[in-house]
Amino acid sequence: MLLTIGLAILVMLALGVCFAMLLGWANVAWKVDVPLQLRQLTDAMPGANCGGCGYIGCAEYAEAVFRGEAPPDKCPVGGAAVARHVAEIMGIDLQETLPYRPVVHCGADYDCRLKRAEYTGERTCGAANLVAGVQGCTYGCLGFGDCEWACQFDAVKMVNGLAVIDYDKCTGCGACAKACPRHIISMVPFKAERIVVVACSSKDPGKVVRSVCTVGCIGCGICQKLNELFTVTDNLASINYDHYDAQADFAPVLAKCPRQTLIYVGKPSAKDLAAVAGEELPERVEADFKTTVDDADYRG
Amino acid sequence: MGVVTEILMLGLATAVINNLVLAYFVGICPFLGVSRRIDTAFGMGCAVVFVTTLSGVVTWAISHFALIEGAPLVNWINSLAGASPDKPVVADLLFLQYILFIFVIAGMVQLVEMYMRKFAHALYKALGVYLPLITTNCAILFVCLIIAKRPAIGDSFLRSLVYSFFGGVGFTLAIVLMAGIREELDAADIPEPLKGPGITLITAGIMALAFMGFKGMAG
Amino acid sequence: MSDKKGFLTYLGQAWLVLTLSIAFGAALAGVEKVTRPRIQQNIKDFIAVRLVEVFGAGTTTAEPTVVKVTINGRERKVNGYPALRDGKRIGWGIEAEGMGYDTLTLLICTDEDVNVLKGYRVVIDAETPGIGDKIKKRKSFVDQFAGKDAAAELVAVPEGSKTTGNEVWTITGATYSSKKGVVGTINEVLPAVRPALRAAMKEGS
Amino acid sequence: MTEAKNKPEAPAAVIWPVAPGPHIGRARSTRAVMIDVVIALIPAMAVGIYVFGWRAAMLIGVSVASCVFFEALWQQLRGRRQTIMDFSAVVTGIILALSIPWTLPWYGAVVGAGMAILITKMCFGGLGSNVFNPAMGGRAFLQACFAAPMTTYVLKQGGIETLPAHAARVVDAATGATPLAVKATSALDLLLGTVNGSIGETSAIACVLGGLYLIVRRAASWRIPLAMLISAAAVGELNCLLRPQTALPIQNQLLSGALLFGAAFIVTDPATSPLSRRGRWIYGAGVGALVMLIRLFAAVPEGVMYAVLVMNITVPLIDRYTVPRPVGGPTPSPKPT
Amino acid sequence: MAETSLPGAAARFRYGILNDNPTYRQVLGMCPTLAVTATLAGAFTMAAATAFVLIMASIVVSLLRHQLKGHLRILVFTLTIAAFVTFVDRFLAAYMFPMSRTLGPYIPLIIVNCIIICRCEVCAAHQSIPVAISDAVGQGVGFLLGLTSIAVVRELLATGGFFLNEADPSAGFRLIPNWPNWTVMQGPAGAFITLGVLMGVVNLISRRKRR
Amino acid sequence: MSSALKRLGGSGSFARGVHPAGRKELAAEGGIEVVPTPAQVAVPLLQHTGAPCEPLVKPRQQVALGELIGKADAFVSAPVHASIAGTTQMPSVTTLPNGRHVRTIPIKAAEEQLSAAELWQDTFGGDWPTDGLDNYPPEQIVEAVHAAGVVGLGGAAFPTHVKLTRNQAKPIDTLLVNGCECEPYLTADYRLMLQAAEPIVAGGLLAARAAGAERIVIAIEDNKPAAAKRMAEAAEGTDVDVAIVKTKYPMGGERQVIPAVLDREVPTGGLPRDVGVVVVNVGTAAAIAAAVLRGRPLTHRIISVTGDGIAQPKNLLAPIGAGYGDLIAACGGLKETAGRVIAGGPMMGFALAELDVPVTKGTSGVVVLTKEQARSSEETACIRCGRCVDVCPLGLVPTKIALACRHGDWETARRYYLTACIECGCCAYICPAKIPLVQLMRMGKAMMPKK
Ligand SMILES: Cc1cc2nc3c(=O)[nH]c(=O)nc-3n(C[C@H](O)[C@H](O)[C@H](O)COP(=O)(O)O)c2cc1C
Ligand SMILES: Cc1cc2nc3c(=O)[nH]c(=O)nc-3n(C[C@H](O)[C@H](O)[C@H](O)COP(=O)(O)O)c2cc1C
Ligand SMILES: Cc1cc2nc3c(=O)[nH]c(=O)nc-3n(C[C@H](O)[C@H](O)[C@H](O)COP(=O)(O)O)c2cc1C
Ligand SMILES: Cc1cc2nc3c(=O)[nH]c(=O)nc-3n(C[C@H](O)[C@H](O)[C@H](O)CO)c2cc1C
Ligand code: SF4
Ligand code: SF4
Ligand code: SF4
Ligand code: SF4
Ligand code: FES
Repeated sequence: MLLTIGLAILVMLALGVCFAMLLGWANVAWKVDVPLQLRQLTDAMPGANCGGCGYIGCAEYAEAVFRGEAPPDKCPVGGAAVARHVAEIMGIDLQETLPYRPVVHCGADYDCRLKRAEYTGERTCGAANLVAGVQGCTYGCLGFGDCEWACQFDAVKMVNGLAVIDYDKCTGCGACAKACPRHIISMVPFKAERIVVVACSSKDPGKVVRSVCTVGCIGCGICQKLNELFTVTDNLASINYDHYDAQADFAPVLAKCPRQTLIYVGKPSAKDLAAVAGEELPERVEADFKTTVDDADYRG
Repeated sequence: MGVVTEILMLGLATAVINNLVLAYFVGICPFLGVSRRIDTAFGMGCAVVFVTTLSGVVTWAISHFALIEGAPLVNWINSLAGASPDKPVVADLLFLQYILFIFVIAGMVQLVEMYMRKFAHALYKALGVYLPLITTNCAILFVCLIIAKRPAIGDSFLRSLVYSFFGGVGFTLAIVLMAGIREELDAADIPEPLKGPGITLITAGIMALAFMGFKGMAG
Repeated sequence: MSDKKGFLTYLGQAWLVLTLSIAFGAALAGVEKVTRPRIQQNIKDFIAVRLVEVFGAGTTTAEPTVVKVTINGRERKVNGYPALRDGKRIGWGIEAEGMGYDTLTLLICTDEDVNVLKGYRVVIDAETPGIGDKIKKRKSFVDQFAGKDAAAELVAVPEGSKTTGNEVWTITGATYSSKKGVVGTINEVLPAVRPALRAAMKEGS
Repeated sequence: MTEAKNKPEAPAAVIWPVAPGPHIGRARSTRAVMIDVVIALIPAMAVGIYVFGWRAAMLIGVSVASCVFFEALWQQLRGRRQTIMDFSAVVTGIILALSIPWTLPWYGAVVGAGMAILITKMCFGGLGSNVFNPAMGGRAFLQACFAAPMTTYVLKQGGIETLPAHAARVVDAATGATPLAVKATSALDLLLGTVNGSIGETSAIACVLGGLYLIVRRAASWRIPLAMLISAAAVGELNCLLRPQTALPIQNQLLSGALLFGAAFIVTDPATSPLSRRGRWIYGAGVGALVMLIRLFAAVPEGVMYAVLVMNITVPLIDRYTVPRPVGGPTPSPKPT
Repeated sequence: MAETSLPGAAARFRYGILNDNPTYRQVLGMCPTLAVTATLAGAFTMAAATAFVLIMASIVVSLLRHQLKGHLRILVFTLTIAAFVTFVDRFLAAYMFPMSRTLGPYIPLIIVNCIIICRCEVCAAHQSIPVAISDAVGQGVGFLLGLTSIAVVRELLATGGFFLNEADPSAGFRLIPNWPNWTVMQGPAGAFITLGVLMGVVNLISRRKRR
Repeated sequence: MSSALKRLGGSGSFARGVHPAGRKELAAEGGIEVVPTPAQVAVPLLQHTGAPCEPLVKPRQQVALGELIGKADAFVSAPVHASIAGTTQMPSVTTLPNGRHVRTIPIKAAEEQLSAAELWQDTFGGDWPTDGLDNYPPEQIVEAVHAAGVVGLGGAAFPTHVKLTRNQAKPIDTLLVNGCECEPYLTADYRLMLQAAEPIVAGGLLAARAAGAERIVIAIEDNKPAAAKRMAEAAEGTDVDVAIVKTKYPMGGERQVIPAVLDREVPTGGLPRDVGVVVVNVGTAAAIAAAVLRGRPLTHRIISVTGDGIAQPKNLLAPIGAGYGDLIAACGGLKETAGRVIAGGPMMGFALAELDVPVTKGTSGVVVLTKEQARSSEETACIRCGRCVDVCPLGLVPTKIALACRHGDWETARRYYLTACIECGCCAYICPAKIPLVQLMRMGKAMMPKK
């Protein structure tokens, strides 16, 4: 009995000692310090791996931040909280930025969009965008919902052929903006519960717009006259969000617009509002409205 | 039968006919978990081949030196205790088998990982990430136990070596094929509830059916 | 802690592992001592049950005689369980591994000096239910082995043809199990084991 | 000024329906292709029913019915467009029935159909997405389920006689008795189908006819069967050279068993075979070789089904590594895989 | 995220059974799951054995959780687990011999059953003994449920009843008279397919619930 | 196999491809007619591949036929000219059939216009010298072609002067005049070759001179023997070869016709120039001649208006910017069986949503199909039959690429060489599952992240 126990202990001990030695030694000799910071950073990420940060996944982004190549506030999902957390891990002070949120620069649902043809092709915006005459307006929403498909937080819903964004679900990752082949979704800085947007992207002359849409901007310039925030360039009104003032009263402009092109959208979450309390605004991202891919060469 | 042919036959039998995953259900967790993309699956496979071979050999050595009946260590003790060979005081130490084996495997996996991280960073990037998973991949322990328990294999070092190596190869084969299929299925309209492990298991099932065709081929 | 304080530090860090090793080693040794006899008894009983089936009631068995034999080139250990009736050995139960449709283990029963087959039992198998497992279930197949000459080769003939002398018929649809598995294994093991067992007995007595 | 909404300007001109090019196309649809297969299968069915009698017909009926039913059911439950009209389920049903022995009880056909359609086809996303050949998936399941009835063939004419026994009269049963083993079976018998086996595989002529029809109608690629037959013959001959004692006359190797049936209808299943031409040669050759290897060395009576399933596993990899070189060479920076 | 605090005992217990059921949610410990579920008896035994090891290991690890060293952590876990597994193995061999024969080499594989290490890592190594225990029990029960569900389907289809035994017809009870045994269900293929389908069903149901 | 092919080493065919019914008999026989000047034309400012033009005219300004009304400074671009005499209107926009949204300059027709006879006379009529063309300096030719706003009339509508400009790095040895017209139904090039062979030859010689090619080959499919004969006569005494190639779609594609005739493979992502070849369409050749020898800008082109849905199929000489409606009217209007109006050929053309869209320099035809003829669009899943693989003239695996594009799996799309696709339509033509393969490819090309 004792002998067996003794032997057992002996063997175990022998092996234990060997490995203890080996591992202990290896642990020192072959030390590669996975920096604590990096580990913390990786933990800090939401782990949605949505790519909204422009990196392949959360881990990639974490490394980029660690290498100081990326700013701490790129993660739209995590938003301000994560940004702050990341910043303090990195021991840098973070200049808070606004929550960018997508707005759809088109306000025409199926009833407002005229000259819609029966279309029997691949039913995605990307495909339909390459076929002439699916609908009269070549700028506006096509209504096949590529953006809806792209949004992994299902924050985009197609309402009677028009993309509508649910700002409670939206995390601002920008996937929808990337997905839209007509580039009518742009990410703008939300500094208020609701902001005014120009719900049209058509640069066509008013006459043409009228012939294809009942709500599109005809570039009449009334808004320009009434409010200096608005500028009309090639037949399309746009808002300068740099000087956008949430408190200002837009009622007159909205009332005067002959086409109800100017609408309020949005309602960012409380977290975002906290994050943006009293910040001065960075440049707004300019959306460039393309009508179609310009490198598709004409054949036949 | 020439040694070479014998080895080949055993290898074939181990890797294909008695495939670890499809015939013995071991190493299923990584088989389900790490089979999304071909390259990662292959990386995992390589790591497994490496570790099975290593631990197969080491555990064989340990058994034959210390554990089995009539192993040098046991004999030595008995002789110390002045026991007669046919009435040994300590028959064998097989009751330490599991604990020692897993001890060795875990320890070695960790060593290998540290070593790679330090000296073979490229390799580490490729395989290293899988190593921690491997400690809890029962394929490894299974191979070691088979070697220890089936005299037909465990009695000869060579056969043990071949078995452990091709066991790993079999795992790699299965997981890479599965990865190929899963990449194909990315585009398929699979019912939501079945996506992921569900369809993978079903695929594995049909694979197992297919591999029944090799029954009785070897030995 | 990049500075090397020598190996003792490592042992220091590993104190937990070491104490655990000791504790578990001891504990397991204890467990072993308690369970070992029972386990071996279990195995013996398991064999005994099958021996009873072959040699009739009242048969018991004891520690197996282990013989080292070389079968087609490979060294193997084979357990020969004695079949005892009131203390006296009346035959052998030879535990042999073989390959049928899948690997299987047989208990080949012979008389005390391995001249006459008494029959066989399947100890471990993975043969297909409905096909291969006929080698366990088909009484007519199993029984025909009793009384065959263990010194000579068994000759397999297809099912249905009548058998003479040392011929046994094999189950159609299950050739692999019946012919390769049972007949094959017996033919392969007995010739090697017989002399070994006899030798073992000689020096035993 | 909301009246803009109320009275939208009428469209200027009539709007024509728009669709992407090309605007003309070949008339043949998926259904047409599948119906071609059914037509090609008629001779095999006829011979099968002639040899094995009404039970064969019953099995075919049951199998087809259950296949169609299961597919319809699934699409219904999933709330998807009904797809039974593309006839692929019918093809599956027929091929499944033709690949089982006529003695199998009717519920066998139902179980097989369930496995084939529900598990092997629909779970993977239905027509075209299935990795494994549904009929063979179903058959493999049956074979593993009801091994005994699936592997003992009972000869119809000349009363009841188990095939192995039939074999035993001719050769020593060691070789795993299937009509393969029967040196004496005359090539003529094999051609006409007056030999034993699964319902559909008995008559070589029927299979060849069906196969040629498929190829001529371009319903099936000629490359796969061609490759399969060549490699099977090659392996068989090689075996004759190396192990003469197990040698079989080449016509028996090729004409007997399910080899021709498989070559004509099973390996040609487009959904489960590679796309590229090189891939198809590889696939066919692989199946052919495996069939012979399994016949010669494994413990199972017939290799075609297993060979097909095993090669199905490899199809994605084959496809991946036989991407054809585009005319004009690879694009400047193709992503290395 | 990192800052979320660890759930307490009750939560752990519930999670183990439902939200992260080892079989259907974490998809861990698949090997024994597939290997021993050919029969209910096997499933029960395996589940019990695993649960036992899981609980004991959790306790020990939780006890030592403050002493754990980075590079030796895994070693400690495996040591502990292996010791208890050996114990179970011997116990079965000694007192439930037939069962230990059928479960064969899969008992030792409990050592590497991913669940156990996973639980040690996730829970025991960070939380107090009571929590660790309740977690272990929860996981154990969850595992039991997983195994049983599979075994029920497989054994029923394979034999048409439960606990049947050709040797003596009296044993067990037959649900479906003269059922054509689906022998495939006893083998790997049957196991994989059954589990795959069940997994689909479970997901379906749980999704319905969430709606 | 014609003697020319033997000399040039081409096999006269290319691998794979399809054989759609030609249906060229519909409009092949009648001679080319001149469209009566429409009341108004809308000249698009972007008709070509490249930079759009800026308008040079103000609204309500008198313009004469051929007067320059828009130009761009970019090199890869082509000026546009007034295609009728009249007064310009307020600039507007239109959506061309290929989905491109462009600005147009509408021109209301003046009373007096050139008569049909005169127009024909100074576009294609008269005699065209074939010798003495060598003393035109290349630069002058290119300049003239540029000024005339000549672009590829074969489809790509690529500014021709760019093609003709010499490039030391990539010397040209062969000029291929593309008279294949492989698209079903279309017969514009065919009629042109019959009725205006001389300007084609002259244009060919000039183009060759400009590009520095010492060899000139006119490639014609073997279903147009008459055209081949006519061209051969016209080329008499010049060193212009006529090569007869197999009738097979898309023989006209430059990546098909060059291997077929010269046995050279245009590298993927490259240009014919990379293998020392310039390909110009026959119409382009004629336009070059007109531009250089007569200083005539490209204001009109020949357009096949054909198909079973049209009353009287014809080939028309139409002013650029005329509406499709005008052309159809000139052919007796649509039958009520008409189901689909296509700008271009049925294989590569684009369905029209409405008819008041202007034709451009690239428009080679208007095909009106009946509802039955139009390819059905009820789609089943891909059965992986591999027919698309068997017909793709570039040896791609269309189904893989298309489905990858559908799922936004760009890595796979790249691995299967999405960018090599020429959108010829063979795969979708043959596909039994009726999958819109080509559209998916185009979508993929548009949506695939550039990198
Ligand atoms: C699923 C399946 C299971 C099988 N199981 C066995 C088996 O357990 N034992 C066996 O000898 N043959 C088995 N076979 C092999 C076939 O029964 C084979 O036809 C037979 O062994 C050949 O012997 P024969 O010459 O008597 O026909 C199996 C075949 C299949 C397809
Ligand atoms: C039974 C049969 C066998 C054929 N064998 C070949 C062959 O071996 N080689 C070949 O190039 N074409 C063969 N063909 C012709 C092909 O079907 C096809 O017409 C030819 O290969 C050109 O088509 P492809 O572009 O698909 O290769 C065969 C046709 C039939 C009906
Ligand atoms: C699929 C396809 C088919 C084509 N068919 C023709 C044709 O029939 N005739 C033609 O002149 N150009 C055709 N082209 C355009 C030619 O590739 C080439 O661009 C043109 O001949 C160059 O001459 P151009 O620039 O004068 O048009 C085709 C292009 C493609 C991609
Ligand atoms: C030439 C050809 C052969 C086919 N062979 C089979 C077959 O062997 N088994 C089967 O289930 N379906 C077969 N089908 C039908 C169909 O392709 C099959 O169900 C698909 O796998 C469904 O995705 C075949 C179809 C064609 C066109
Ligand atoms: S945005 Fe945030 S969550 Fe999304 S990938 Fe980047 S880091 Fe991860
Ligand atoms: S917003 Fe853009 S992507 Fe979304 S539906 Fe409209 S067109 Fe499509
Ligand atoms: S709506 Fe757009 S920005 Fe918001 S989450 Fe969805 S994809 Fe991202
Ligand atoms: S032709 Fe159509 S059905 Fe056939 S493989 Fe190509 S895409 Fe699929
Ligand atoms: S239990 Fe997880 S790998 Fe075996």
